[in-house]
Amino acid sequence: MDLSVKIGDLELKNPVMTASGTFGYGEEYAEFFDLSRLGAVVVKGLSIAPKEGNPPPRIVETASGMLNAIGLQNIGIERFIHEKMPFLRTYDTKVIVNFFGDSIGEYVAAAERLSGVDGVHGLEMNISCPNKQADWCIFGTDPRVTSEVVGKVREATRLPLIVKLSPNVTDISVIARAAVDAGADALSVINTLTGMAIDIRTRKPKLANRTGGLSGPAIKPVAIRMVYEVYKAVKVPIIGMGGIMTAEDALEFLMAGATAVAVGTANFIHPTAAADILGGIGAFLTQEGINDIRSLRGTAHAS
Amino acid sequence: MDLSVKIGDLELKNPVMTASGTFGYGEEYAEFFDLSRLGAVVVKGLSIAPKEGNPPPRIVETASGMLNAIGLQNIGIERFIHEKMPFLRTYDTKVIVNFFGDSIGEYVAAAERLSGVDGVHGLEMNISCPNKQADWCIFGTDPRVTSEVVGKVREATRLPLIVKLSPNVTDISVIARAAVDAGADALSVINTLTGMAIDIRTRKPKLANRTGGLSGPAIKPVAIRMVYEVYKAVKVPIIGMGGIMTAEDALEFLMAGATAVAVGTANFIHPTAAADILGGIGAFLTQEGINDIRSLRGTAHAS
Amino acid sequence: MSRSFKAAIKENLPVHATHNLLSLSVPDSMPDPRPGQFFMVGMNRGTDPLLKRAFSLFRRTDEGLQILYRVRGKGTDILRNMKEGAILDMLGPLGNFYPLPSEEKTPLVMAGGIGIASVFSLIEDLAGKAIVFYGARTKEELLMLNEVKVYAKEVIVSTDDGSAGLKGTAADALRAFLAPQASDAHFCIYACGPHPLLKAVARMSKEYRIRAYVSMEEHMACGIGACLGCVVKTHDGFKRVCKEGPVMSASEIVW
Amino acid sequence: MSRSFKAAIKENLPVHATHNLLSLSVPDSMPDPRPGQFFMVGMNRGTDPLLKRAFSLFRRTDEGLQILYRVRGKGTDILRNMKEGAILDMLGPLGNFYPLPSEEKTPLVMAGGIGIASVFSLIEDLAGKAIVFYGARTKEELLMLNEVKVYAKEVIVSTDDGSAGLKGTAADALRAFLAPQASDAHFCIYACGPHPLLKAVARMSKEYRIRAYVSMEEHMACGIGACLGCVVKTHDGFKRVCKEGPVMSASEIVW
Ligand SMILES: Cc1cc2nc3c(=O)[nH]c(=O)nc-3n(C[C@H](O)[C@H](O)[C@H](O)COP(=O)(O)OP(=O)(O)OC[C@H]3O[C@@H](n4cnc5c(N)ncnc54)[C@H](O)[C@@H]3O)c2cc1C
Ligand SMILES: Cc1cc2nc3c(=O)[nH]c(=O)nc-3n(C[C@H](O)[C@H](O)[C@H](O)COP(=O)(O)OP(=O)(O)OC[C@H]3O[C@@H](n4cnc5c(N)ncnc54)[C@H](O)[C@@H]3O)c2cc1C
Ligand SMILES: Cc1cc2nc3c(=O)[nH]c(=O)nc-3n(C[C@H](O)[C@H](O)[C@H](O)COP(=O)(O)O)c2cc1C
Ligand SMILES: Cc1cc2nc3c(=O)[nH]c(=O)nc-3n(C[C@H](O)[C@H](O)[C@H](O)COP(=O)(O)O)c2cc1C
Ligand code: FES
Ligand code: FES
Repeated sequence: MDLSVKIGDLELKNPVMTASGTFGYGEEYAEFFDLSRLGAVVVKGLSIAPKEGNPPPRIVETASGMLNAIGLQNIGIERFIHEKMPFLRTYDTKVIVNFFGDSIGEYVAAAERLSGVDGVHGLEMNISCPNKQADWCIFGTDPRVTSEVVGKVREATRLPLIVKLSPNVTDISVIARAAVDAGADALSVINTLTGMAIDIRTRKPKLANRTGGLSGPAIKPVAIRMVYEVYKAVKVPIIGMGGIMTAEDALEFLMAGATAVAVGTANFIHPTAAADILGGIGAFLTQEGINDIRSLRGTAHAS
Repeated sequence: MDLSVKIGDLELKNPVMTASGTFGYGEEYAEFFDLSRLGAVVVKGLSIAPKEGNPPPRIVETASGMLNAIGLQNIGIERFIHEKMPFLRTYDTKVIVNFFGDSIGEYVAAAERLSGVDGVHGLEMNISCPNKQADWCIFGTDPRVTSEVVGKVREATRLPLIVKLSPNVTDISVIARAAVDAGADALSVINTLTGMAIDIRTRKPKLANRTGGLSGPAIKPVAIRMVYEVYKAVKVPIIGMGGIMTAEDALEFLMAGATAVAVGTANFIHPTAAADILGGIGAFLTQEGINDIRSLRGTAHAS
Repeated sequence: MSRSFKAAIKENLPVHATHNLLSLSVPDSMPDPRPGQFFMVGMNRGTDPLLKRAFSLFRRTDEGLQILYRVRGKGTDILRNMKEGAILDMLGPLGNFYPLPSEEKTPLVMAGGIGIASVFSLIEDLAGKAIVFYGARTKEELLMLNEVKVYAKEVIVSTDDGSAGLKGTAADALRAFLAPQASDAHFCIYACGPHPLLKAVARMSKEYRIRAYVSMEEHMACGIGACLGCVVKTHDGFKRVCKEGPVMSASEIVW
Repeated sequence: MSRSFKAAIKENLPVHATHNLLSLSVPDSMPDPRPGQFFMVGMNRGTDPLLKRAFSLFRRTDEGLQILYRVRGKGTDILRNMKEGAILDMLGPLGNFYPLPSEEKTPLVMAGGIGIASVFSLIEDLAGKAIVFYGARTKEELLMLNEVKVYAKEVIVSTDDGSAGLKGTAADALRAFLAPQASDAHFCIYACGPHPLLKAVARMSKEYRIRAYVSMEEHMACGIGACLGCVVKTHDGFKRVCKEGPVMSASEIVW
């Protein structure tokens, strides 16, 4: 059975990866299963300078989902390279580094610094962040800004470049096209939906940051729809994510058009989720007599 | 205790209404509680010409939510006035008629026909529908189109005009402002999020229509966030909805900035949901020693 | 009288690897259910699963009613794990019911698999008059067969694998029964089962000019006619399974 | 050794209107838990509630462990309704633990309300050495008091309403105890309870120069250090309650 897939020039042994920010730098999960089983590990989003993140509370549970406002806390690219990469290099899996910036300059600097680091196989660019230069607009909600920042990063790296799209937009296919035209090798769909919860006793937002990102099974229908739309709009591989808890969920994403999938919030609930999902996908293929996982891709578009 | 609220010139005895499409024409629920208890009944969306709607399956359950693709099936405004209004007039509640069109002309015709009908107290305009004239764009996702259609409808009616916003947009406050500037007396926030689900056995979308509208508790965090944003953007009353199951949920919406709330999917699960939520709001006010429900409005905005 | 009520589980008895017989006690205020009607049953804490599930009246009992269900997904799996004393949030009885045949007609009742749940109480009410065509995949899945035999005039059993009765579907059995008969209107058919079975019944109904009532299934949200979710296409437009159905005339459906 | 395991409910005993003592049997592969550590417990079918809930080790038993919990919201309400034999999906033991005091120190252990759950096994391990300050809202909420007395050197009880012991909080009781003492370093404090109580402990710790360990609480998603959700502010930046905690030095927290 052939489970391998390609994300641009990057060969993954199977289509199951982890979603950035839900798998730490891999270490925390190593005791629960062999990370070498994964198609790829995508690490927590990094920036050139370390970031402290938001004050607590940072997490609120919602119906079949959760809001997070971690505030992109991270140890910075330098420390990551020195403290975390040696560990990750010991596994036979691909390492994809998620990164972001507050400005185009920071994005470019991050991409440059990460390129050529031994064991970094690909970059995932998070464009759901506020652009401090341009009056706090979000990079990934305006096709022109998307195009500009992706274009500049494209010039700065030869690593496979995945652009991770925000779902908080009117038409995700427009942003998808802008990213691909600017040089993205693949797209990650979707990041979290912006949401909020209020504590009716204190009458204040439950998160210190007021709003947060909604993830988990609650958002799966939106994520599937967006993967389906992006698949129609562009030709590059899609990494589908948003609420994947089971192999069945992952298969839905593949049929909607994803080449690979990323497991996010599910890692928190079952630390072996990614491995279990991989196992379930294999079982499904066996059961349905399918030899090549790629033959499932986009099948929901037929007829 | 004063539970009354005003939606434009419309006085409601309390802030609990029903969400369009989830309460039929009121009849189906009359055996479960006295409809006169409600602040308002909002009926299933109507158009000038009756509509057959989409083929089945029209409903799919998702995690803490459901997708529907009813396809705006309705009996048409004429039959509604003759067959359903006499029943609704027997209740001491406000009747708000939700309507839509395929073109600006149809919106205007619907608003004109409904104006002056005995017992119709207000209109709710659903702008989350495709605009057949303009290449199937959705009326409510483009501020210029929103402005145009709301402006034309405003000229056609003197009834309180509520514009119901689509959440499938990058910045809902832009659409909100466009609607208010064009003459909306109030805004309903939010309609359903567009979503999709795939049957992995048949490898086809589960809904015959492929995509559908996501409602229920899953979307509440997005709805609260949008009410919060719209409250900052405009001065008109907001009717908050999206995943309200309990009085606590309704109170969150009021604190986020809503003047009234609409109970939607919850009606399907507990036919007495709207009445129960009203009771729970009263109990909360008593418990917290609040005399006037209006004093809760927007309290989550205080630093 | 209230169709919104709470029921207590008296017994939740496995009758097969994947099927349970659920005995409920219900408040007196619940209206009497009739054969063919159904209930919406909520079995969740939390909001997932969100919607209530539809189950037919299987049988009325002294203290309430019974439901025969097959474990299929999330909701029925939770239900299977519920114990005596647990409380279910219910709506019903809902929908229409099987119209009883006139005196001169012989009722032919067809059940495919779990379809028996819907027609069992009809067979009871027909008190020895019904000729029952009962099909299932295997002998083991012919649930409650002995009870059916008590109330039926005759039971013609079929299984897909031939492990009991005729090899084939209940529709095959019905056809084998009808073929040698004079094709006039002595009969009247009632059927519940998988879609292809009902479609086959509809074809025979037309061919032999026998009136057939079929119990339809569609995904439901409300169960009371409000959401317009559960429609099936008829020659007279979309009709709601929960309101104009679940029992419909085979001839009105666009198959 | 695996910190991801399934536990079976042996007993789920109400010890108060809103508190239960849960006895679990766990697989041998679970590492031995230490006082102050906690477990993430999943109690749901379906995806709501979604996240596991954090509960401290209350006591180790022959077949496994016990958790003492207060019914607070959705998750604990579901837990309360679970019966013997039910299976829980668990992670643990997680986090760090209370460092044992050196020989010459007298451990002062403070528990506010359900905070007793976290320090009980510490009191056990301190085998007759701990002076325990145990506060609750009312006499009835002084759960497991008799058991505490068995293992403590002395128990100083307080209640908000004065229905047992001193009227006031456990912090008040601790202050009353410390005030007449020489303010040197003979003591060492361990505390678990509501935030204001811990804050008061931190103040006394500084004032009397007594080292204090507090067990912190924050909303958690993963429990294993991956999500960065459970941080508290320390003088050395944000620290994760599930990884660098839950036990932290009172002096490092920015209160
Ligand atoms: C009028 C009517 C009467 C029924 N009577 C019985 C009965 O007596 N015994 C019995 O075992 N089953 C009966 N069914 C089918 C039963 O409703 C489904 O098997 C059940 O809803 C499956 O729920 P689940 O959570 O286990 O499955 P899931 O697949 O997890 O359910 C997901 C969603 O799909 C819906 N769904 C899944 N299958 C069906 C189906 N076949 N029909 C309608 N909705 C479905 C569920 O209600 C839910 O909303 C009846 C259905 C209808 C419409
Ligand atoms: C390290 C640690 C140890 C704990 N030990 C115990 C214990 O031994 N006994 C006990 O009764 N309680 C303990 N708690 C608190 C317990 O986790 C919460 O009471 C429980 O999560 C409430 O869940 P719920 O679904 O009933 O409440 P809900 O309010 O419905 O929960 C909603 C969400 O908020 C979170 N949440 C709510 N209250 C708290 C809280 N106080 N701390 C952290 N998250 C919270 C829940 O985990 C969930 O994600 C501990 C908490 C932590 C962090
Ligand atoms: C706690 C948390 C932290 C996250 N951090 C990041 C991040 O640093 N960078 C990023 O691109 N996405 C981040 N995400 C988004 C996820 O990678 C993923 O896109 C999203 O959660 C949807 O998938 P899920 O529903 O399976 O979790 C984060 C999500 C969560 C829940
Ligand atoms: C079955 C169904 C039908 C609906 N029909 C309409 C409609 O005709 N017009 C409209 O404006 N909104 C319609 N809606 C949207 C609801 O009024 C409401 O905005 C949405 O469901 C969010 O609220 P909820 O999560 O409480 O259901 C419909 C929703 C559902 C679930
Ligand atoms: S289930 Fe809602 S109309 Fe039938
Ligand atoms: S709960 Fe995830 S880091 Fe602590």
